[in-house]
This record gives sequence, C-alpha cells and structure tokens, in this order.
Amino acid sequence: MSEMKSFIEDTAGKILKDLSTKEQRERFEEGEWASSLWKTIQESGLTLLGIEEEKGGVGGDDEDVFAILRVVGKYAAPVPLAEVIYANQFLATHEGEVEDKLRVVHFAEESSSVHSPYKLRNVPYGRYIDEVIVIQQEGQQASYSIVNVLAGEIEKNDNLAAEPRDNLTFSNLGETKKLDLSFKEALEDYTKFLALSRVAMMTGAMENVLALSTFYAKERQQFGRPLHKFQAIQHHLTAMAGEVAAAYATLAVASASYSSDLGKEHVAMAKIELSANANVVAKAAHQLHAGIGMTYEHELHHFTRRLWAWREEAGNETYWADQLASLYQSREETIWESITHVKGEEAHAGSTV
Amino acid sequence: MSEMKSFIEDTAGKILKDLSTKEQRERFEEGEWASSLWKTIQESGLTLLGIEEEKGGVGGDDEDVFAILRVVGKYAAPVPLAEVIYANQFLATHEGEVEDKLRVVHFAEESSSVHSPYKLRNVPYGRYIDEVIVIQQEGQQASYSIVNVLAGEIEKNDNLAAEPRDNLTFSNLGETKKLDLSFKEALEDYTKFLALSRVAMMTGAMENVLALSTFYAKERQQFGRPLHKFQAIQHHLTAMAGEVAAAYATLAVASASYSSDLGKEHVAMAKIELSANANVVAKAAHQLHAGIGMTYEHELHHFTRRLWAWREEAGNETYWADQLASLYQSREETIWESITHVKGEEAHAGSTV
Amino acid sequence: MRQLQLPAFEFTEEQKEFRKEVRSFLQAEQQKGTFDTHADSWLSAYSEEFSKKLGAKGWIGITFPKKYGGHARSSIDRYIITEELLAFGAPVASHWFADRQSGPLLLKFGTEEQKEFFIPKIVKGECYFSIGLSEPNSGSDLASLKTTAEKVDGGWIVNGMKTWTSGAHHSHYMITLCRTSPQDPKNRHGGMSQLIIDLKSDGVTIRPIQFLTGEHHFNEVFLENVFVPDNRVVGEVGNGWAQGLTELAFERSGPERILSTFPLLEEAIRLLKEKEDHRGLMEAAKLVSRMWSLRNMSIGIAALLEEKKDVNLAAALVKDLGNSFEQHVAEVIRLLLPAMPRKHAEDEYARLLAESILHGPGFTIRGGTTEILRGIVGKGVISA
Amino acid sequence: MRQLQLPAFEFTEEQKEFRKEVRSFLQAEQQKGTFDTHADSWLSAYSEEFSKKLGAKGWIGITFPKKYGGHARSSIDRYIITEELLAFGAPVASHWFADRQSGPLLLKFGTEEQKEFFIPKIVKGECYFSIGLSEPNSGSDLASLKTTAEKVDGGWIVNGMKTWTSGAHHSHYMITLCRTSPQDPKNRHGGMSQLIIDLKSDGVTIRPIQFLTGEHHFNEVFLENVFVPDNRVVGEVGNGWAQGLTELAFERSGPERILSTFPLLEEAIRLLKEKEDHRGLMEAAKLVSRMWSLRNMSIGIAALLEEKKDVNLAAALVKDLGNSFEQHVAEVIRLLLPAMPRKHAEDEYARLLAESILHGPGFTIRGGTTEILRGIVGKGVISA
Repeated sequence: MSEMKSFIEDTAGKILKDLSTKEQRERFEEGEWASSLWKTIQESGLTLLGIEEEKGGVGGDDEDVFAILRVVGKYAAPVPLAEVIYANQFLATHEGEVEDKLRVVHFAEESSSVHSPYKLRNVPYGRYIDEVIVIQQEGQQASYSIVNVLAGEIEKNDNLAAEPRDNLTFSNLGETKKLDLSFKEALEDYTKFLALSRVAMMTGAMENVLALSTFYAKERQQFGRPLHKFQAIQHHLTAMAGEVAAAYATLAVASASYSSDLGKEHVAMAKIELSANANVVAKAAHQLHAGIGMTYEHELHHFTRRLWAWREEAGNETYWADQLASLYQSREETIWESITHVKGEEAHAGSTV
Repeated sequence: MSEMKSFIEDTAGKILKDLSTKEQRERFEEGEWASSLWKTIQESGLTLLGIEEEKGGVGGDDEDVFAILRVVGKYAAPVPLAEVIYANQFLATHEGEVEDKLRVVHFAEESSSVHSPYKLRNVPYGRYIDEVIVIQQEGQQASYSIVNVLAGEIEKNDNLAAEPRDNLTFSNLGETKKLDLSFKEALEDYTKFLALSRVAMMTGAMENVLALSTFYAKERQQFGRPLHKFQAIQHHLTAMAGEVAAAYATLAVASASYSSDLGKEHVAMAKIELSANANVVAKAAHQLHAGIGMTYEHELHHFTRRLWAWREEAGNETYWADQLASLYQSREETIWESITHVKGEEAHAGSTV
Repeated sequence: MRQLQLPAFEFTEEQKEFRKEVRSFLQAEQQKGTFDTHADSWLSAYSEEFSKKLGAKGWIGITFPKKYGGHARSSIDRYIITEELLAFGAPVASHWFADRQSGPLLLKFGTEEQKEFFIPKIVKGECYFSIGLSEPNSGSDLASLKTTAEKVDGGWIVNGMKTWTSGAHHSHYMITLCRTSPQDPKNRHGGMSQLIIDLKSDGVTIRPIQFLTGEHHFNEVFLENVFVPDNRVVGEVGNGWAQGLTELAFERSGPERILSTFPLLEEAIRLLKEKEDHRGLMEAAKLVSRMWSLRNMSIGIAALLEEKKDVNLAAALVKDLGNSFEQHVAEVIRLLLPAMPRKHAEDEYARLLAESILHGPGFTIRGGTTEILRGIVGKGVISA
Repeated sequence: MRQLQLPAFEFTEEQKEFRKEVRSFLQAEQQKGTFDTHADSWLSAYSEEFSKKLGAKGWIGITFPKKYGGHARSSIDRYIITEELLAFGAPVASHWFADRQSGPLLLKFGTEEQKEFFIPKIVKGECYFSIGLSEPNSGSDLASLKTTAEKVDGGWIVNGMKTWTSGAHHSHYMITLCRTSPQDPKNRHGGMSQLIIDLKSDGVTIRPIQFLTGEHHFNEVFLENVFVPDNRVVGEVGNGWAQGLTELAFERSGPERILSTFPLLEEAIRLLKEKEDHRGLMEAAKLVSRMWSLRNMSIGIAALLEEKKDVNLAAALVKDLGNSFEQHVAEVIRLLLPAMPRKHAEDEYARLLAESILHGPGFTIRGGTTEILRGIVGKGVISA
C-alpha cells in the first residue's frame, strides 16, 4: 500500500460526494454525460493512477487503484474510471507513455473475415468515450489498434444499472501493433483487473446500501416504534453489516496480493464472494425499505441495481468457480495448503493417512 | 382414497401415540426390539394394508398406506412398517397370498460369483426381522428367494436416527423364483415406494417438530416475555408451518397419483421437496429450542435425526433431480405442459414463437 | 394442526379441456403478436385491448352470476384462467384488481344498483379498479390510515392521500378505505369504510410513482374535497376493515404468488435442454419441484375456499413461500445460464432475467411484507 | 462505518515456518494414530495425552508471559496453532477453555498468587478449566443468573446450578459467574463476580447432559454450599460481568467459528478430484471462497486485537456468518456426494458428514444464539 492511499481516498471521496449526486446520476440516466464530474476526476489525476510519473502517470499501486474504485462504487459515480485506468496503464506499458484521454480497452471477437465489419459488444460507455484500444487475435499473438470511436457506428445498450454497454461497429481498425502476449493472456489480464474493480465497486456500493438502511431504520416509525427496534429489521441490518465487513476484508486481501502469484486465485474467490453476496445486501435493504425503496425517487436503487449488474460483469460465480475447479483439479495440494500458502510434508491435511 | 382412510388413520394414531413413546424409542436405541408395539401393529392389520382380503390382506389403497406411514413418522415409531408392507404386497402379488411375518425386500448386489457370499448392505432392521426377500439379477430378468435371516451373518449398522440398517451376509440364498420384471424394474418399483414412504414419514415428523416447537414457544419465557412474542421466533414458526403445509399438499397429491402414469414423476418431485425442506424444519426447530433441543433428554432429536436420515434414503435431491433431468431431456413438452398435464397446440408455452 | 392439512385436488377432464381452450387462445394471440411474454405481468403489463378480448371470451369475472353478465362458473375455472395467463406472461394488469378483488367485493357487499352498474362492465374488460389502501406514513400498519370521509348532504367529502396505488392511471374507479369516524385507540380497526371513488371526479389528482426500473405502475392519489355520493359506499359504513379482509385469503394464495417469474424458468429449461446441460437441468428440476409443491398448496386452498373453509393461515404461508420462490428462481437461473440481464434485450432470456431481478424486491413487499405475514402466521400457529 | 473496515494481514515468513512446524507435528501424530480427524473437535474430542503433548511443545498458552511458563509470543502465532489443530480435527477439547479464556482472564485480572498457581499448569496442558455461565432458566438472558455466593469468614459459600458446562467432567476448575449482591433492576449486570471453583470441592456434583448424538460434552454442575476461599475470587467483587465480556470478541471471531466442519470440506474436495467431477468442484470452490473470505475477516480482527482496537461489532459478525457457513458446508456437500451419513462409519467421508450434521444445530447456539448476536449487531450498527 502506497503512503498516498488514504490521501487520495479522501480526495476522491470529497470529489465524488460533491459531484456524484443523486441528481447527477439521474441526469446521466436521462442521457447526459457527467462531463464536469469526469473533468474533475481527470484533473485530480485519478485516471492516471498506477502509472509511474516518468510515463505520464501520477504513481500509486494496485491497492491505491482498487481503494479509489471502492469510492467510485460508494458514490455510484456514472463514469468508466476502472476501464480508463486500465486503458491508460495498458498504453503506459506498451507505448511507454500515456496522454490522458477517455478511452477503454476492448477485445474484438475472434477471426472476423477481412471484409466483414468489426463488432465490439458491450463496450463500457461506448457512446461517451473518445477511443477504444481494440485487442485482436493475430496468429498466436495479440495485436492492438487505437481506434477513434467517431469512426464507427454505435448501437446503444445498457446494463441493469443504466450504465452504457454499447455495441460498436467499425469497418476497419486501422494500423495494428503487436503485443508480446497471447490474445488469451491479454484477455485474462483485463478480466482479472475488471473483476477486482467490480469487487471494489461492489464493496463501496454495499457500504452505501448499509448506510441508507441504517438511516432509514433510525428515522422511520412503524406501529409507534422506530423500525430498528424490530428484531426482523435488526436481522436485515446484521446481514448487510456482515457482508460489508466480509467485502472489506476480501477486497483488502485481494488487492494486496493482486500482482503476486496468488493474484488470480484471490481475484477469483473475491469475485465469487461479492457476486454471491450482492443480492444478500440488496435484498435485505429492499425488504427493510419496503415500498419506498422500490421507487425511482429514492436513491437506494442506484446502488442495488449496480450490485445486480456488476455481479454478472467480468465473470459471475459460475465463471470463476469454473476457473477454480480446473485449478484444484490441476494441482496436488490440499485446499488447506492452498488457503494457508504453506505446504505440509504429507499430501492430506485433514484426512487420515 | 378408500373410505376407511380416516378410520385407520385414527386407529394407527391411537396405537402409536400410546406405544411409540419417548421411553420406547429410548429403549429401542439401547438395543431392545419394540416387540409389543410391533405386535399391536400386526394385530391391527396395518402390515397387510393395500392387499386384497382374498390374498390374506385387509384391503385399502395407496393413499391409505401412505396416510398410515405419515402417522408412523409423526410418532417416530421404531418399526419397519413401510418395508414390511412392501414385502407383504410383493408376496401377495407374486405368490398370490401372504402370511404376515416380519420381512423386508432387499436387492442383492449384481453378479457375485458362485462361490462368494451374498452381501446385503443397509438392510432395514436386519437384526430384528425374520426373513429377507432377496431380489437378484438373473440374465435379463429378476428372480427372488425368501431367506431366513438366522441363516446369515449380521453386522450391525445404524442410520443417523439409530434405526438399524444392517449388513447381512449369506453363503447361499436357496431356491429362487423368476419374476416377470427386470431387476431394474423391480428396483425402481421398490425405490419409488420407499421414497414416497419416506415423504410420508418426513411429513409426520415435521408435523411433530412443529408441535413441539409451538409448545415450547408458548411455555418458555425469555427477557420476561413468552418466546412466541419475539419476531425471530415467529419467523422460525412460520418457516416450519410453511413446510408442514407444503409437505401435506405434496404428500396428498403424490399418494393420490401414485399408481397413475404420473406416479414416478410426482414421487421424484415429492422426495426432492421433502428432502430439501427436512433441514429447514429441523434447523428452525433447533434454533428455537436452543440448548434444550440439543440434549438427548429432550425428544426433539427423535424427529430431527429421522428427518436428517430419511432425506438421504431412497434417493436424496441429487438422485431424483438426476432422474427428472433425464426425463425433461427425453421429452418434447414444456414444463408447463408437464405440470398441468395438458398439452397445448404449440410446443412453447411461456416462450415467444 | 388441521389448518395446515391441505387436500389433493384433481382437475376434471372438463377442466382440462377448458385449460386447453384457454391455452390455445393464448398461443394464437402470441403468434399474432398481440403480446410479448413478461415476468410479473399482472403488475406491469397493461393492455386494454387484450383485457377486452378476454372479456369477450367470457374469461373475466367468470365466477360472477349470470344475471350481471358473468358465467357462474367455479373458482377452479378462474384458477385455470389465471394460471395460464401468468404462465404465458400475458398483459393482464388492466383488469386484474377488478376481476380479483373489486368485483367479488361488490357482489358480496354491494347494493343491487352497484352490481347492475359495475359488474357487467367489469366482465366485459372495460371497467378497471384500483385499490386505495396504503398511505404515505402507514407502511404495513393500515390501522393508522388518515384519509377521511366526512358526511354531507347526499354523500361524503373525502380528503387525504393514497399511495402505491397500482394502475390508478389506467383505472376508472378506486375502492378507497377511509376513516368515517375518528380513530379509537381501543378499536384500531373500527370506523373505516370503503368508498368507490370515480377517478375522474373533481379533486382527484393522480401522480405517478416511478418504479425503480423507470416504469410506471404505482401512483399517488391525492383526494381533495372529493364528493362521493351515498350510493357509492360499499356495504356498511364503519365495516370497511372487515369487508376488506374477507378477500385476503384468496388474494394471498393465488397463482400470482408463485408464477411471477415462471416465464424465466420455462425459457431457461428450454435453453438447458438445447444445450443438453444435464447438471443444469438437475438444478432446474429442483425449482420445478418446489413450484409443483407450492402449486399443490395453492390449489388445495382454492378447493377448500370453494367449500367455504377457513384457510387464512395456509394462504398466508403460500404467499410467504411463493414470494421467496419467485425471487429464488432468478437467483438460481442466473448461475446456470450466465448472461448480461437487460430490460430491453432482444434476447428473451436476458430480458426475462432482468425483469425477474428488478421486480424481485416487490414480490415480498406487496400485499403485506414478509415480516407482517410471519407475524400473522406466528400468532396463528400459536393459537391453533 | 469504520468498525467494519478490516485490514489485510499477511503472515510473515517466520510465521509460515511456524505453521509448517505445527503442521508437520500434526501429520506425524496422525500417522502414528494418536488421533482421528473429527468435525467440531474443539467441543467433542478430548485427549489429555494429546493436550500434554501440545503443552510439551509449548503450544498451549503460547502468548502467556515467560515468567509463568508461557512463551510471550504473538496472538498471531496462537491463531496459527488453533487453525492447524482445527483443520486437522485434532482432539483439543480438554485444554480448550483454559487456553482460550481462563488463562487470559487470570493474567488480566488475577492475583499474583493465582497466576503463579494456575498458569504454569495450564501451559503444560495439565490443568483444564470450564466456564460456568448458563443456568437452567437463563437461556440467553445471562443477567437473570441466580447462583449466589454469600460472604463468610475467609471466603464465599456458593449455591446454585450451572448448565451446558462444556467439559466439566474433564476439568479441574470452573470459573463461575455468581451473584454476590442481590439483583438490581436498574443495573441488571451489576453485583456479579467470578469465582474459581475447584470441581473436586465438597458440594459440587457434576451430572452429564447427554448430547443428542448420545455423546457427553455438556454437564449440569450443582453447587451446594461450596466453599470458595477469598483468594479464588477473580478480579474485583461485583465486576464479574464486565470482566467476562472483555474476552468475548476474541472468542467470537476465532477460527473455531469457521472451521468446525472444514475436515468434511477437505475430504469432499479430495473425493471430487478423484472422481474428476468438475461441476461438483465448482460448488466446492464457492464454499472455499466463502471460507477464505471469513478467514480474511477473522485474521483482520486478530490483527486489530493485537493493536488493542475495538472489534466487538466485526467479531460478532464473524461468529454469525461463520456459524452459518459451518452448517452450510454439510448441506452443500451432501448433495455433491450423496451417502448414508453414519456416526461410526469406517468410511471417513460418511462419518465426517454425520458429525457435521449432528453437531450443526450447536454451531448457531453456543456462545450466544444467532438471535442474540443479531440484536447486538443491529444495535451496534444503529449507534455506530
């Protein structure tokens, strides 16, 4: 964890609390790009996090990045910060330096014929971004090209939280550059990043769902008593608080180990956990809020719809459990050995010989 | 449903309430056969239910049989009534008449060589019965022989509820008679019967678990109020009551259709349901009873341990879901058509064309 | 516990034939493109045209007496119609409450004039009702209602506000529970009456409450000096609470408490069969088993209701278990067939998944929250 | 909510080496046949011989000061030992409470004489403690305790009865919460004190409470005019409630709230790998992910405790979630690998499944029921 973490966490918190308001999110859902919010984020340097200063970045490490993304989730900011950070990091790595633009990385579907147009599905914020870095398969290797979105056609498409996931079509992708990665490696790297981003964002969203619920349970009366005096309401609050604490611990461990050998396995477990518990939190909160929480008017749904959308993105429980099952099958060690990162002398801890 | 159903249900209820007491069940767990209970059951004719009078039975139909087995479960009677009824019905069908004995049907494992002993695993009440009707594979067909248990060796073995499921070994099985069924058909018929028996018995056990819980919630005070005034306790009671009502409805429908074309599919769904909900009821009851329900002294465990044991017997959820999945795959109709037993003119109700 | 012992009910051949007739009609309409299948269609899919078609078939108010245009058929026939409509996810929201609650209420407590005036129109699928119960600060505590009706010459002047009123923007009338005498702490449910308010009256303002999906099902209804003539009081003045309760059992245990997400389940099974995903079908089979079991309960209750038995406890249980099941369907299915759920997807599966998830929170809140139901049941079990 | 923000903790290389040392010892003992793996071993598997072996290794009271025979090592080292013992399902019930609660309590509140007398024996694995809290009519309402200690010359005379006392039939002492002044409705938790009762004293009668499995873990302890000398009062007279609470956070969030059924999970995964059951392993992977997540919480709390932070809220959450998880393991696994669960099966899987199911109800009851915990947490969340 870099020393600046709590400083930039506070900075981001202040910006987003002020600018990612309920009204801002509502305007966004009506089709208005959050330009001043994005401008402020850009000016604060957050889009260049995790990139060394000599490459045009502002420094910071994995933990800083995911700490900020938690804050993005907490305020349900309608901006593609995770995706832009990744794109900028990608260019810094592969081009050596980066200039800040509104861009995302996306993967072209395999082997389109030469004459058919290139279709990119579910591009985050496709209608608002300047550029897409399109990664394509080229033989054993991957290549990429930087494409101006204006050159393509946009078909609008939203996730459950009304976040743009647009389909873009390009007749050609222009000049390509080789990557020293296979297409699969490149895709896995992005999926891993996006998965932990969603974990961080869901952690933040859960935190705010709990805060909204706590507030409501204190304020609201029923049958002449404040809601929070009811055992059923206490149970809902406990269920939420439990998952918030679990999410925190999970995010902390997975971001600390993100770039280590354990990174992928931790991201897999973290995304399974957060995806599985997103609805534990959303359901309890809606039950606690009853009718009011089902209205567009109340902001609860800004967070619960994001939880429902994000749990499916970058692999849901099924996707990551599939990866883990293959991993378990491929190695000799016991689960206890994997969890503790210590190998015993015999193969089977917890099992007779 | 035969007219005698409610009469024999009452009769069985009286016998079992008087004789299948907590003390009787405890003596049974200590190794004492419930002989007077069994004698009374036999004398009442319950062991010959579902067999025509001319074949030595007392009449009655499927619904009568499963109605009585619900009562057996309700009083957790430590007797193999389901198994003996099936064995008697088997003999009535295949031998033309039946004399009442303590016997069960069991299936020999496939193709033992001529010289190796025959091993029967998990024979219900093996140590207490007189005879086993052993069904064996013989080419495409099945055959059976009636074996005196004294001729074999007994290795004692219990299920979670301390009901005997013994391993019996015989050096030979004596004279065999051909069946006009394949081994698979014979096994499926028995599994179907046993599965619905366990459904009926679990329904009865759940009923008593709810009754014990209701009693406790009324009697017991905590923090100066009766337990049932607490919302959490009301939730536990609701969870149990819901499953009891669902079990009743499920048992009613599955026993009414037991011998129809729908029989097997209904038994499959019924056993899935009861097995899945056994622990919903057991868990809620234990949570409600707290410490006292975990003691051997309190009789709650006579019922909850049976629920845990029976949910695994005659196929648990996994076994029957496997059967249903194959059934779905094998037929064209939609689920809605299967559930309603009405085929529409088009293939896909609930789906666009 | 006798109240939990539900019987098996077998549909007669005639009833099966009737089901087939309803289904064939729906299949034909679907093929013509009259409607798309939607999850939770009884709350969210409005079509006056479709309601009128159903009316023309005689399938609205089918149990109502012939003298008012009904068909005097059994509530089992009504059950069959309802099931088929929901399984197809057909647009039934317009006439839903008139058919389920308001019609039966008027037949039971209404005057001859009211029956003659309203029932024939309901039956034709031309006259829609909303239910005016909840108020902004009442939550689940309906005894705390504040909307008042004050006696004046020839009628009543109503003032107050109703909220969560489904379909008020489509309905012609609202059966409104009002306080006709001041609140009495000793009899919290006394002094309330049911008034039929013509939603086109002066003083009625309807404002949408946007659902979290952005859709419009619910409304706030403001009532400012609305005049309701004496002949639009339902039943007895002061007896509104008791009258309203009588229909609750039927409301709580109907197929709409089980089938809101059934279209998703059916579509998922179709896809799993296509993929020959045996393990996936096994998980789906468990959902089907649960649905079958809840349906057995629900039909058992319908059969007992036909015999005028008390089924309040069991009906509340169907609602509690059914609503959880409706939510659970989406949670299981999303793991079997991962997809990006989208409200406006062309892919039917992705759209039904989105509808099932977004409408999910409503299942356990509408018609009495889980918490309230469990309180009722808990007390019922203790005193049984 | 700051109290829910748990940090990542990384074990140092030295700590990993230490874990390896503990694990190698356990593997060797298991190979020698010293013990069989059991689910829920901290409640149910007693072995004085094994406890003494652990004592000889220096692994009981490892955090205790050297001056009393301890090793003054970190609570993280203790965490490692505990985890390994539970993952192996080793027989640790004999010394469990002395190591976890009574030792630390005496070190914090005890007199020098008490420390010198008890701690060295605890550390050797020779001196076992029980906790005398619950009483027959107290349930979760511990403030209603009725066991009294009356002041006499040179000590106290104790009368009353304790129940659910784990291991009293194996223990030498019981730390007993008694009422030393009459109940005051205004301060329900006042007037209580902790006394160390020698279980061999005159007037002590221990009767087994058979567990539902037939096993004997719990006891009723009858106290009839039991004399306790003044030097066996722990800490301050009247301060017993507060003293007892201090250790609760540690008790609530330890590995024993997560790992009670871990041996079953490990064995199941071994079998699924053997069968190459990919879909089964996928379900197991979700359980592993949950365990990992709860373990991250538990270790995060241990790290904060080492820094003397207040972790009461988060610790109660670990217990709530952990206990549910422990039960959930058996419910998932039984569907992946159907078997007839049996207490005395030779087949390890069938035996661990039986133990996990039969002990299951206890997980969410012991150490404060789910209902009580959720009340505590609910209040904590509201006031945070």
